[in-house]
Amino acid sequence: MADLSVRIGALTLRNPFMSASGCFGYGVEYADAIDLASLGAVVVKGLFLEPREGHAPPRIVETPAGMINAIGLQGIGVRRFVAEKMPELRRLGATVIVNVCGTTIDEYCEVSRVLADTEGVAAIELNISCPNIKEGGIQFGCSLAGTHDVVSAVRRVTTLPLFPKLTPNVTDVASFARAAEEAGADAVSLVNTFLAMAIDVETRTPMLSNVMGGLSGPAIRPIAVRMVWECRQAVKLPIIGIGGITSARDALEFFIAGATAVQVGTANFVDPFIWAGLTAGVDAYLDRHGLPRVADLVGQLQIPRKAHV
Amino acid sequence: MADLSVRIGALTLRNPFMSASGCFGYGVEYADAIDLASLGAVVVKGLFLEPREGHAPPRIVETPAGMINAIGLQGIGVRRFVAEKMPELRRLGATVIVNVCGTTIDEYCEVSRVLADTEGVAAIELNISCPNIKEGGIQFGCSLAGTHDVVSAVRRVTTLPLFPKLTPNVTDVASFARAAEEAGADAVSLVNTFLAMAIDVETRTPMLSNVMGGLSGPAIRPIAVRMVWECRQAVKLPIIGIGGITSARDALEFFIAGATAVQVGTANFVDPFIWAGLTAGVDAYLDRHGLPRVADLVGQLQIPRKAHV
Amino acid sequence: MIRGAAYTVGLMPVDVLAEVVANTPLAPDYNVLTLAAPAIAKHAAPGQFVMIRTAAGLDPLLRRPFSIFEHVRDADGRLVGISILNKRAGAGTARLYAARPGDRLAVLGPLGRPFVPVHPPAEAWMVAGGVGLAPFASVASALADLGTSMTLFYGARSARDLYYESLFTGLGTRLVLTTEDGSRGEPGRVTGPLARELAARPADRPLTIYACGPTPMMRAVARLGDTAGCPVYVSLEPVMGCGMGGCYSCVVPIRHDDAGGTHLVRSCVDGPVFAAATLDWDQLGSGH
Amino acid sequence: MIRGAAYTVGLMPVDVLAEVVANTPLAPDYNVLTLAAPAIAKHAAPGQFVMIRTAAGLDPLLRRPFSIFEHVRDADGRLVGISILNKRAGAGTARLYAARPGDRLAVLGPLGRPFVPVHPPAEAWMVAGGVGLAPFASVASALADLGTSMTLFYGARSARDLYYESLFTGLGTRLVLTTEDGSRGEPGRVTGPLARELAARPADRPLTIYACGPTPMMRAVARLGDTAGCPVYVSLEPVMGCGMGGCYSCVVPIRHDDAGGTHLVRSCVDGPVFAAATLDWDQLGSGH
Ligand SMILES: Cc1cc2nc3c(=O)[nH]c(=O)nc-3n(C[C@H](O)[C@H](O)[C@H](O)COP(=O)(O)OP(=O)(O)OC[C@H]3O[C@@H](n4cnc5c(N)ncnc54)[C@H](O)[C@@H]3O)c2cc1C
Ligand SMILES: Cc1cc2nc3c(=O)[nH]c(=O)nc-3n(C[C@H](O)[C@H](O)[C@H](O)COP(=O)(O)OP(=O)(O)OC[C@H]3O[C@@H](n4cnc5c(N)ncnc54)[C@H](O)[C@@H]3O)c2cc1C
Ligand SMILES: Cc1cc2nc3c(=O)[nH]c(=O)nc-3n(C[C@H](O)[C@H](O)[C@H](O)COP(=O)(O)O)c2cc1C
Ligand SMILES: Cc1cc2nc3c(=O)[nH]c(=O)nc-3n(C[C@H](O)[C@H](O)[C@H](O)COP(=O)(O)O)c2cc1C
Ligand code: FES
Ligand code: FES
Repeated sequence: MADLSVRIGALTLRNPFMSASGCFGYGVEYADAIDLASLGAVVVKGLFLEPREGHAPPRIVETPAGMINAIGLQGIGVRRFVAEKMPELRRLGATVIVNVCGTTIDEYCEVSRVLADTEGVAAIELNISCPNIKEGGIQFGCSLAGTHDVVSAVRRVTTLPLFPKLTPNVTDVASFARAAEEAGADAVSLVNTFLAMAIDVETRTPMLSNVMGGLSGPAIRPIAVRMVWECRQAVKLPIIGIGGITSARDALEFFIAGATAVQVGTANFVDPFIWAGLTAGVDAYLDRHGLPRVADLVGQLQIPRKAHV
Repeated sequence: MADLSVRIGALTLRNPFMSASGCFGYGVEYADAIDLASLGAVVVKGLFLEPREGHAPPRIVETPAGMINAIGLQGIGVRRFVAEKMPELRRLGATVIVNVCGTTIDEYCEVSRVLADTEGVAAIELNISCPNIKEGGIQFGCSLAGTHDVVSAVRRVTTLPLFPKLTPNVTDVASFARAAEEAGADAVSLVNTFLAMAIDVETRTPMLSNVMGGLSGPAIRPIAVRMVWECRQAVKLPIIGIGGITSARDALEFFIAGATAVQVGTANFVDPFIWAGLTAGVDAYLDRHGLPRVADLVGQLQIPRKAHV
Repeated sequence: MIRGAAYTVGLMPVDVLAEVVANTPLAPDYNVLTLAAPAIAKHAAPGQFVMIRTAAGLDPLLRRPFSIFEHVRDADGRLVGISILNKRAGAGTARLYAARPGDRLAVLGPLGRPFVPVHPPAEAWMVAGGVGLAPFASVASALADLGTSMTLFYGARSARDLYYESLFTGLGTRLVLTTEDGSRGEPGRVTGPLARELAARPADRPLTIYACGPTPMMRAVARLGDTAGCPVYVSLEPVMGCGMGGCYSCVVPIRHDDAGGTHLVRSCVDGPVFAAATLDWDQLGSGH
Repeated sequence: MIRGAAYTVGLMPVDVLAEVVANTPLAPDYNVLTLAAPAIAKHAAPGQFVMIRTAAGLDPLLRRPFSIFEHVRDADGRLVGISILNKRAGAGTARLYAARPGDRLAVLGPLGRPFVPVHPPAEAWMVAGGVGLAPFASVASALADLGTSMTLFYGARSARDLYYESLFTGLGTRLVLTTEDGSRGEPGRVTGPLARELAARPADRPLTIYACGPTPMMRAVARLGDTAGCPVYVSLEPVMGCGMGGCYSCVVPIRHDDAGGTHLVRSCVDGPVFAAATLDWDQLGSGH
């Protein structure tokens, strides 16, 4: 049994597998089916200060090896989350990371302040990359100044580990990782979903009520792996790799590209019992390769000299 | 039988289906299997001024519902193309569009000049978006000024219809379509491939000799459709939609999103006889919907008012 | 292979790699798949559903939701699995139509809130449109166990789309059939005879109505039940990404106050069975 | 369903939705699939290949290349199809291992340049490593038709990985077997007896060598043939995206001058069979 624990800044996780935000409800939904404490961390659904109703259905549509969602961040607001969900998450021993949303910098700060005062919140993932809301979110994530401003503002209101979640819908994701690093982030999560769209050709209307949504799932994995590798070379920060992970092999790709930990989103919909297989698979790989710690793998991509044509 | 012909600037195509560059060799490879004159156009492999050897293998790797390629634009150079391939393409009655590459603006101009003097070249597709070469290409395609400069320089040396091919690896693809329009393009082709990467976890080396490559195939279609729709609202230019088309239904998505014509790349590898099914499928759709011309579909996406939750 | 068992408490779902025991075609569009899944059958309540992976690869990616049709027993009466009534609608259901005995499918369940069968002296009317028949085999069987008197109003396009009548009559169900083309039973929609019988029945006899079918049908049944003062329960079929409450794709509008405000709730965990009176039928999309 | 026929001239490939007629497992990793594809069988020359879709959906997406193993005939001797010798290597070949009679697979072919069988008095030696046996059933059959005397050097890991010996002996092939674990034939690699017999043979008898197997084996055979002054033809197995010359994924290095310069050519159209002497073996990757 290899050592699967990983450190992300001040935070030590028992293993590098987290649920991706928005793909695991508030965690409690899965508590009867799986042991939440067996996950590296439970990253809960994005939360604003106030409750939010989200978009009208249809909210998802399947695409080849992927899906597009436009949930629109339906949620109960941070205060109800703290009051109604945190007690059970604490009782279950889950390591809880909260995905924080905002339409203004003040809102990001206010939500983070509430969480900073809450027992059992292990870290904050700053959602500056949701493609599904008009105001805030991705507007910050698509501008270097916006990214810097949100991260440094929240940095001032909390000492909790801070993981800005980057959008892949940019020309140079590494520059955003650098902006996050300079603003005082403890790690970066990447990637959020790719802005995408599907059309019902019979009615000539969008498949989603919100017209556009975010593409996730195995389809995007090769792009996400590339972005992790690019950021690995640009920053010292730990990277939390996300995008289309369905198996231990997929997770290993991210570790080797430079991710210290990974999140699983869409694949959890297909297989809610995925977690045991991920840890077992990575453990077996480490044993087979004589590696004592998963942390030894991070960024270990070897670029061979081009010997053979 | 509906009217499948489409107009792109001064060019009229018998139908809106073209082979995508790099996915159909120089066209002649398929001449014995299918009637090249039955395609709207044959877009041939990217050509530089001089022959090019391309990257060492492995050059492709399959990914979920997609593939990554790093061919590196192996090619015979524009002069040998004109001498060796054009005569047969002319003889076969193909409508030939040449994908033009360059490492400098001068090279783009020089290749275009050679083609402008060649009988039977119907249009030039300017490849400013290939992720697989170090110099030129995507460097121009990722900068608004670069895009404008290449397009306007080539515009000055030829009256052939000019279709810059845009990269999807940018934050705001519509601004690049606008830059192309302002520089005098006759249409834009979009999208080229997404920069991506895959790792052999057993050896911890990249699956491609070139480390990174371009993701194509059905996996990317939802992003490509979104980009066509965004550009449709930003420019008046005809759009040539590309990305993951495998069926008439997929092509219809692009027409409805705003593409006047489409190109088929990866799907041609899976099904070299795809063309007859595409025209038959779109024709049947048009009949079923009582539409006399495929051109009537272009950009016909209806956005319903949000009546139902 | 059953996964999740180690973690399972109470009635939580399990994921079973179930063998296809039989595939019985009913029509060019309909079939019944029998799946060896005793662990699911054991805990499945009427109206619950399962999520099934239809492909070995990643396309189609997501599971598809299906009502649990029958509880399947072996010759000794032991529960050995479940069946589903499958209607071909797209890529996933086409694969299930073509499945062959010996194939293995990942089946996750049982999921969702069930229909709660009423006891005598209350009477139960079931209203099924097309593939909306699926949940009622187990509802009828539960009602039969309770000795509740029951009627099935069952409508389809035409005679050849009406299935499993003898299953229901065998359980003592009174059948009222309709077909749109009039080839069997009463011509027209199933809501025709339902409205007539509701108007004609003695007002003092307690009656509960259970409905499943196209949204417009369920909306009509909800209205009829409301007028007649009978509780109506419906099983909704929105698009579902996960079936476990994780994705918030499957929301339906619930009336949360008398001022007409609505609230979106997940039909995989708060449904798929809802009391019709709690739903905001004006806002509810007209289905897929 | 055959597509492309309308456009086909001469020996161009057709795309056939071929029924799986039989699936014969040989070992936990090897099977032979018999495919009803007379239109392909009719034009297939020894050493040509087909591209097969392994999934109904889009994952895996690309076709997989396979040598045409046997030409399959019915009781009346009519060509009815082809077979492939399949080794499980990943997702696609695993699906072909699990295919069942009645399944239908899209099969495109015949593709590529064939082995050209030599006439007597020249002698033919075939050298096969593992699944590299695949092209030689049809090569041997063509050689038998010409009356060419032939030997098959056939190496595998162990006795249970040696297949179809009687097919070859039935055609009059002399067999030289090797296994790495020594459980059958000579212990070690197939290049052992090949080197020995090459050294021992009369120099004036014309001999052509045909080889297929792992790249290191083919490289060794090429060197042995070169030393002995015999022409060697090899069938390469690089990754192929299209099989039609469209994608330039399948390139291998050809020596284009004596100064050691190389040139990359597509093995789907310029191969997969190459004269070993034209290949740049130093640059050629050590295979998958
Ligand atoms: C709780 C529940 C129980 C169900 N029980 C049954 C049943 O017993 N038998 C049965 O045949 N069907 C049942 N359905 C519907 C069934 O799940 C869909 O028909 C199926 O998911 C379509 O998948 P597909 O790949 O064949 O079609 P797709 O290619 O995905 O889509 C084809 C059509 O079906 C619609 N659709 C897609 N996904 C869903 C979905 N998840 N739910 C509803 N419509 C969808 C699409 O909008 C499209 O119009 C049930 C649905 C739910 C939510
Ligand atoms: C001309 C030709 C003829 C062939 N004939 C046969 C044959 O008769 N019988 C047989 O069993 N195999 C044959 N092969 C090899 C066979 O095509 C590959 O084993 C198969 O494509 C692997 O697919 P997969 O999905 O199972 O594996 P994947 O999951 O795609 O990959 C598994 C492993 O196989 C390698 N691989 C992937 N694709 C190819 C490819 N196209 N070619 C070679 N290696 C690949 C990968 O690098 C990896 O190591 C032939 C290959 C060629 C080019
Ligand atoms: C239904 C759905 C809801 C999501 N909601 C959120 C969210 O609330 N906050 C967030 O940061 N990301 C959200 N995401 C993005 C995921 O966390 C993840 O970044 C993305 O799905 C890519 O990972 P995957 O391919 O493993 O799904 C959501 C994704 C999906 C599919
Ligand atoms: C193997 C391969 C080679 C390609 N070569 C070129 C090229 O030479 N020039 C170019 O502009 N695009 C090239 N492309 C990109 C395609 O033309 C197309 O834009 C892309 O593949 C997306 O379409 P698809 O999903 O239908 O394949 C290539 C793509 C592939 C897969
Ligand atoms: S289907 Fe995912 S929350 Fe209901
Ligand atoms: S496999 Fe595509 S060119 Fe050879």
